[in-house]
Amino acid sequence: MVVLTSLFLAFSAMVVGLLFMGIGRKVTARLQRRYGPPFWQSYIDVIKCFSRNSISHSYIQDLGSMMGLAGLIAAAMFVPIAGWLPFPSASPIIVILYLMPIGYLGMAMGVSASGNPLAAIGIGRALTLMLGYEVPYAILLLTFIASSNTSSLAVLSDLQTGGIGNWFAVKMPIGFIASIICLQAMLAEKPFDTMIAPAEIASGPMVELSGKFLGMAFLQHAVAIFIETGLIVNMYLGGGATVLSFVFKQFLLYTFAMAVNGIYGRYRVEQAVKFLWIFAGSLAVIQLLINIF
Amino acid sequence: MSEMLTVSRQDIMDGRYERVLDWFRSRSMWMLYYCTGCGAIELPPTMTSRFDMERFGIGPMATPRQADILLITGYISVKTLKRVVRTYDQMPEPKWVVGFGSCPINGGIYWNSYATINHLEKYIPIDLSIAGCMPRPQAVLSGLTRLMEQVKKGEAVGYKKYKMNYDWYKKNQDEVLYRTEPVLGGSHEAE
Amino acid sequence: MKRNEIMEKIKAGFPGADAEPRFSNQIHAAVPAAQITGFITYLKQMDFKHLVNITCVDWIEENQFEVVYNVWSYEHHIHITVKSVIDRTKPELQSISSLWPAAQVYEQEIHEMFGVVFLGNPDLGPLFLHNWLDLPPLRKDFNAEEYSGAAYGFVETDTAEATCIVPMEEN
Amino acid sequence: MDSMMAFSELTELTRNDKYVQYELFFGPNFPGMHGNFGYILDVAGSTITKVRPNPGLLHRGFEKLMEQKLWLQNLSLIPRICVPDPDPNEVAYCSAVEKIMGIDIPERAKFIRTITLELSRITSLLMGMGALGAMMGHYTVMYRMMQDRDRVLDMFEWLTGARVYHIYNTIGGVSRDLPEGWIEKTEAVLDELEGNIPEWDKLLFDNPVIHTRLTGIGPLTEEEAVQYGIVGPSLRASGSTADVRKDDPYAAYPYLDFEIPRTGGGDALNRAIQVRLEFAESIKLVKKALHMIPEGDFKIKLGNSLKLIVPKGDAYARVESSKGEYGYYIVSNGGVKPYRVSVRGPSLPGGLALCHKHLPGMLIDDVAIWMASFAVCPPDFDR
Amino acid sequence: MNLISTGILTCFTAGLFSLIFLQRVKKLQWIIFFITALFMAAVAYRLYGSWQLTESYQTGIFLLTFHNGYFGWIFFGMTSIVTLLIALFSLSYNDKKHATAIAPLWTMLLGANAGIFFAADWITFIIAWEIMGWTSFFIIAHGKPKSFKAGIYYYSLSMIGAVTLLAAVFILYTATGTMNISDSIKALSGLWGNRDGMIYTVVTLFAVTFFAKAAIGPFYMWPAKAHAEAPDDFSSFLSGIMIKYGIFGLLITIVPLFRMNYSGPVVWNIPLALYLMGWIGALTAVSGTLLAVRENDMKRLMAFSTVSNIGFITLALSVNTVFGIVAAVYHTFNHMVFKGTIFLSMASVKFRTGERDMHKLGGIGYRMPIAFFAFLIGIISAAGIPPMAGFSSKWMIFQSLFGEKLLFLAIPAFLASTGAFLYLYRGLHSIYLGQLSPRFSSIKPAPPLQSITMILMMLSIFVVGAFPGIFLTPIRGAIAAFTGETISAGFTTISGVTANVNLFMVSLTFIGSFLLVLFLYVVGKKRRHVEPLDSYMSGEYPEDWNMIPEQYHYAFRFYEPFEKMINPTLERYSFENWFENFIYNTKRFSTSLGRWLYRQQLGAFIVITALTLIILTGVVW
Repeated sequence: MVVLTSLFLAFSAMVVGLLFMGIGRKVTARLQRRYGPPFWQSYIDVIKCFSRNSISHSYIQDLGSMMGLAGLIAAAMFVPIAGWLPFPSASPIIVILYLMPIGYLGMAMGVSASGNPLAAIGIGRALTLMLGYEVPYAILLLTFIASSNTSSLAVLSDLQTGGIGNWFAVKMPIGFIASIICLQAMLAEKPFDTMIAPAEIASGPMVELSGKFLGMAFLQHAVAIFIETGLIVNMYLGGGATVLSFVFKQFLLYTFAMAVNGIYGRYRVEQAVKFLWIFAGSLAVIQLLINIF
Repeated sequence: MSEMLTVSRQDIMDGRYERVLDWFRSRSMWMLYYCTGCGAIELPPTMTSRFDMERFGIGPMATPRQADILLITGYISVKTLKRVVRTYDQMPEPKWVVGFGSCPINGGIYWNSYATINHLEKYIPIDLSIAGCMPRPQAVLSGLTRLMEQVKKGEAVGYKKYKMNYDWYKKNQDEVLYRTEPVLGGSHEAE
Repeated sequence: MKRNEIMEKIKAGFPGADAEPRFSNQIHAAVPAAQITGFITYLKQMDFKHLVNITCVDWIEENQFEVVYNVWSYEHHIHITVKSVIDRTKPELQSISSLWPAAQVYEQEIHEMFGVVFLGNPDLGPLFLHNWLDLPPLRKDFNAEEYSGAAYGFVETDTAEATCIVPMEEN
Repeated sequence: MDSMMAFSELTELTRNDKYVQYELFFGPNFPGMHGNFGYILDVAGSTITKVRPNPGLLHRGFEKLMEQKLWLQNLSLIPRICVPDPDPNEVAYCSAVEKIMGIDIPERAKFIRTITLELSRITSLLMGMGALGAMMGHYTVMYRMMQDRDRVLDMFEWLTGARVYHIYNTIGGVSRDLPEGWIEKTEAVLDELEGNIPEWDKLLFDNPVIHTRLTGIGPLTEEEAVQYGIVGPSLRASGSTADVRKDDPYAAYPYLDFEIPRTGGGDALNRAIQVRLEFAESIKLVKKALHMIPEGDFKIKLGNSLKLIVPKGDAYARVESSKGEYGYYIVSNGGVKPYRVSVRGPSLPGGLALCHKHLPGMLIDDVAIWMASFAVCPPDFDR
Repeated sequence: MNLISTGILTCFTAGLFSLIFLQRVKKLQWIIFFITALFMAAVAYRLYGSWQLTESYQTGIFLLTFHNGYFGWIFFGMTSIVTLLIALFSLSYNDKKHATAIAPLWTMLLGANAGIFFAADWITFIIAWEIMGWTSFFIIAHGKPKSFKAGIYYYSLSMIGAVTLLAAVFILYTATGTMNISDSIKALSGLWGNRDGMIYTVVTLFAVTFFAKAAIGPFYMWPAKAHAEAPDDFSSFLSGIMIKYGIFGLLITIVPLFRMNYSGPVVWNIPLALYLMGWIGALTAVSGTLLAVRENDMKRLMAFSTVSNIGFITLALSVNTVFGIVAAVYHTFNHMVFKGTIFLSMASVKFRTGERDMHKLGGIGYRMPIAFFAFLIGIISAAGIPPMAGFSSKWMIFQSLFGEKLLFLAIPAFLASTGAFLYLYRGLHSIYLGQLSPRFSSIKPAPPLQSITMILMMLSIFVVGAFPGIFLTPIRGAIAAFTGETISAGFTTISGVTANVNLFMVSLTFIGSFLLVLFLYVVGKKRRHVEPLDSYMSGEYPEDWNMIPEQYHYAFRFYEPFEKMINPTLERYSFENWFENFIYNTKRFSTSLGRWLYRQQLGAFIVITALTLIILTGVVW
């Protein structure tokens, strides 16, 4: 039973993430005064990717790609959806924050094994950016420990039940703003999309991915969207009473991120890290000080 | 050209299982972002807000590994041909080539230029040619939708043709790219 | 400075240079090949700081190459076309690549297209052409049409023959 | 190993240890590359140490092709030299030939030429600004600018019958008169373009991210710019006021009152803003010119075009294109075909000469921006 | 049965024997070393349970006492197992081409190792400490000029430590009148409130000693130099085990001192001094991370990583709760294993290639899969990513901080922890992935013995990652014996203040997810293998541009943008220059001495110095 529910969650995370991606493309298209692709385009893309032959440079690339998606799926198992989890766990934020890197590490390993320096540059940038957003994000985590003495997502979302007034987004608006900035960087949307930057490093990590490896990268991104928005929804937006409202909140967050994505250029990576540390970091520290004293 | 293998199109068409996947392939075609020639100037309008290619699921991709379509946008100089061949070889299958404008068909306005090749068909297989100089965005879109139809039916088999007749193509490529003696005989030493 | 003042200065500095005005704001100057570097340097000192381009004309009947330098002055708004004639059988000329960085590229191109050797240019390697073994292509005795036909196949060739696959309809 | 090493130390290191650097193939098949052109970059870390340009991928032998065609036939070839901005080619070719022939074209033709030149300039500037945005990942502005560009292309299509290759200017004038209602419609289109400028400002030119990104990229003083042969908006962004339209007037520019916008500073941000100001100025200029078109002939009769003979002689004519001075040096030996046509594209100094100065020491992040900010357009030096 | 002293004596005898008689038969020296390590592991096994065992010997004027406490034993047991594995590795590593002459000294070092953990009185501790210092100095120096420089650096710091240790013990003895370690600390803690100044002096002196050994705070520079120059197999011992002596020292002195009868100023419920130590630890962690990010030499990189991890451990120690101590010890052990694995893997690579600069390597993973996987598992653990062992200890360290609400200390810890991904990935990419150089295209995989060692260590990381109880249960026991308190934890669950995690479940989830992805992988269309150089180059051919595969490998200055950002800060607050001057002066003093020394037989010299020091110590009393 646990296996079935886990599988269900894994697939729904992919499905929801891909749906968001599709709608995100539509949103971007509308910003650009275009009609845009149909919202199910991402599903077609992924299936197509798996239907193509792929090119691998070594067995490590295969392994890395698999590890990449597996890490993210494993992380998704710890995100409560409207209070529901595939198997009982305390869903601590740190575990999620540290399980996602195994995905990224896997992906990084896979693309490194392709031997293209552009991919390695992209990963280098992604990791640098990660340093940029993980620190403010960790401070945000500390704000919850300071105020509620818990780092469990499930407990946090429980704490916010009973109306918008209980949401941490309302109670800790400064932290919420910082988290939105971090979300933008976590999703690697502009102005923080320096790691894929096609004009500079020709899509960075994706440069050598083909066929099913690219499909896995897409799925990984889809699951990452699901987790990252899910984290914020659980942390600040009350978690949602039903699955539908949960996904709706995630959707709002993602749409907002895509809208911001549409109207900015991209930073260089050190500019991005500075921005994150200075703005998101100081906002988070202010929130922490407020919560402690 | 007589050395080329002759098989009927139906023999190399996709099977039933593949045909299901062909539908997905036809609805999501990523093209390579390679402006080989001046035809590339009509691609931005086709991609961007006015004509919006993405509604057909066609979008630009950065590297040959990710791309399904190789667009040959216009004339090909010999120097470019070398890059195009490598790019084509690097693309995973299935892959399709769209010749853009008159130049890849027969050299177009540059038919008598010393630097551009005249028949691209001799070097890599073309699945679809869009005539015109340059083809308007509408023509490009109509051409690409036509390619989608072909892919959906499993008729766009250029890559299989290339694989089966690789030696023939390779010979033609080498003839142009790795020339060892002058074409017109009158050799000239610069120094 | 007006155009006639510039003309006078040119004549004063280089009596061998044959300078005459033309159009509304241009000067045409023919300079012996040996003096070309000095002449261009002289012009540059006279505020002709913009090198428009360097090009070459193949006068095959006279058995000459004519190397043409176009310079322009942002100060005086005057264009000078400097021409220098060299022997076609022994095409050698002093380079002016030390005066303008772009001159290096222009000279490299002329070398590739005509076979003119610029003495003192650091890089005269291939620039535009791929694996070129024939005559330099812009020479008048190079026949591009013939080359194209021989190298890439004539346009009249029936392209349908290249198709290996029997069309769908016939099956 | 100390990471704060100066650039000179880095180059020293790369000489001693060949494994320190790696090759980055920036082009030809690269999204950050404009057109079919390549830089082969030697990179250590993220800093470029050496650059090797790889031109010629777009080489078609134009100068040879033109020698094989009649004077008027060549008009169909020349717009193809620089695709984003074709009209300056036509006008420069025609005026060079007219100079040799010693003819003056009618006033009306001059104005129509000016209008086509400026409209072409507008399309090219829109493309350039959009490309600059796209190089920084700002696709929205690029997509929308392309849409605006298409509106101008529609006007071209109405006027000349083609979107891109107009083949409209001809020796002795223009090939057709303005169609009925074209002027009014063009004005409406220009009004719309002008109305969009605040949006571009918000999205691109006042965007803090873009400012952070562009500041300090490819700094160039006026002397350096002149020395390298940089022309057009890039030269003017370094503080110069040089503009062919003012300095060596042609077509109807002497009759028109317009200003050359001037910025100083000479980095990528200044160049971007210069382009933006010139774009606005061009729109104003066309609007003025549309009102001033005089009545009269649009072309001189030159007899049978297949038998057109240009007297012996040579001439250089220049035109200010969106990227700067575009010049044709034409030699005629009195025949039915040109004896020699040499094209001076504005991108060669930037793309093939200045790159040796600017790119070493630059981060790989900024190469695409550098190229876009100098509007390097490979076809005009590959030819 | 006097197991402890037998063990220690065996080590010294075997060491001396192989030093004097087996100089020419290097292989035999290593076999003796391995056998000694095996013997010590057996001793550890036999000692388990006999917690009342005390052995004392009256030698001359000293009373040497060893006591088998649970706390000392667990350290000894752990180090013995890791040493045994390293010794197994060394057997294979020191073949004809790579053999170094360090085996006899290392054998003696094993005795010192046991001496430090089992010492019951200060004199024994000091003697063991000194022998450890001297032997390791000669191992690091191992007769190469460059190594000698690093050795001098290390030795200078050791000397500072030795002096402060002597001074601290002297004051301690005068204040408390007992030489027994635990008694004296207990007695000292009784003086809280009366003689705070004296206690703080002792604490500072101890802190300098142990900080210097563990490379905490201002002493962060030595591991990079020493690890880089030490023999490759010894590096893993140095990083895995020797650096932990400092932690052990802190655990038996400063930590209990502040736990008993403390009445001084407190910040956030912990003593001010410990709070300061926490910040030192946190800053060490951060600076270790940032320095590692800049490093291009693989051994130096991992040495800085060690510094960073030691910073974490110090941070956990300073929390002053049992939970924190358990976390610190747990992380110490985890670090022993994963850093040992990483260094062994790198030693394997160096064994085959002879290169240490990362930008000259690349693609080794395609040829040495086991070394690659050892490194991979090692860095996953080091980065604190589940499901490997490192995660649980890092988690516990964070939880200990959360528990005491030391939230500001957690910020640099998070920074260091995330920064670890940067340098660890850099190592993985630059050494094992990317383009394979033709110079190394025909290298063989790691030899069998090396492979076996690495596989064993990998397995242990993986298993401990799923079942943290394997380590945690004995540690909890030892800490309970040491402090009298214990924490609750299951065999698979690690508890936390803010949440609990079932690591077995996490591992299971990951494996399950992996199976799911494997299914997707199998369903997808088949893959085609191509050579690494057949990759996207914008359509160019590498041979057209005279490119060699090494020039398609991005490794040098990997994080240049980030480096540019942090460099001004690092340069401004660098202790290195200060130390350089200090070392320069020390070296001037000792160079003449050192030159003379090097002409002599090493062993004789060690014996003489050790004796001198021992006599000196005696005179001081």
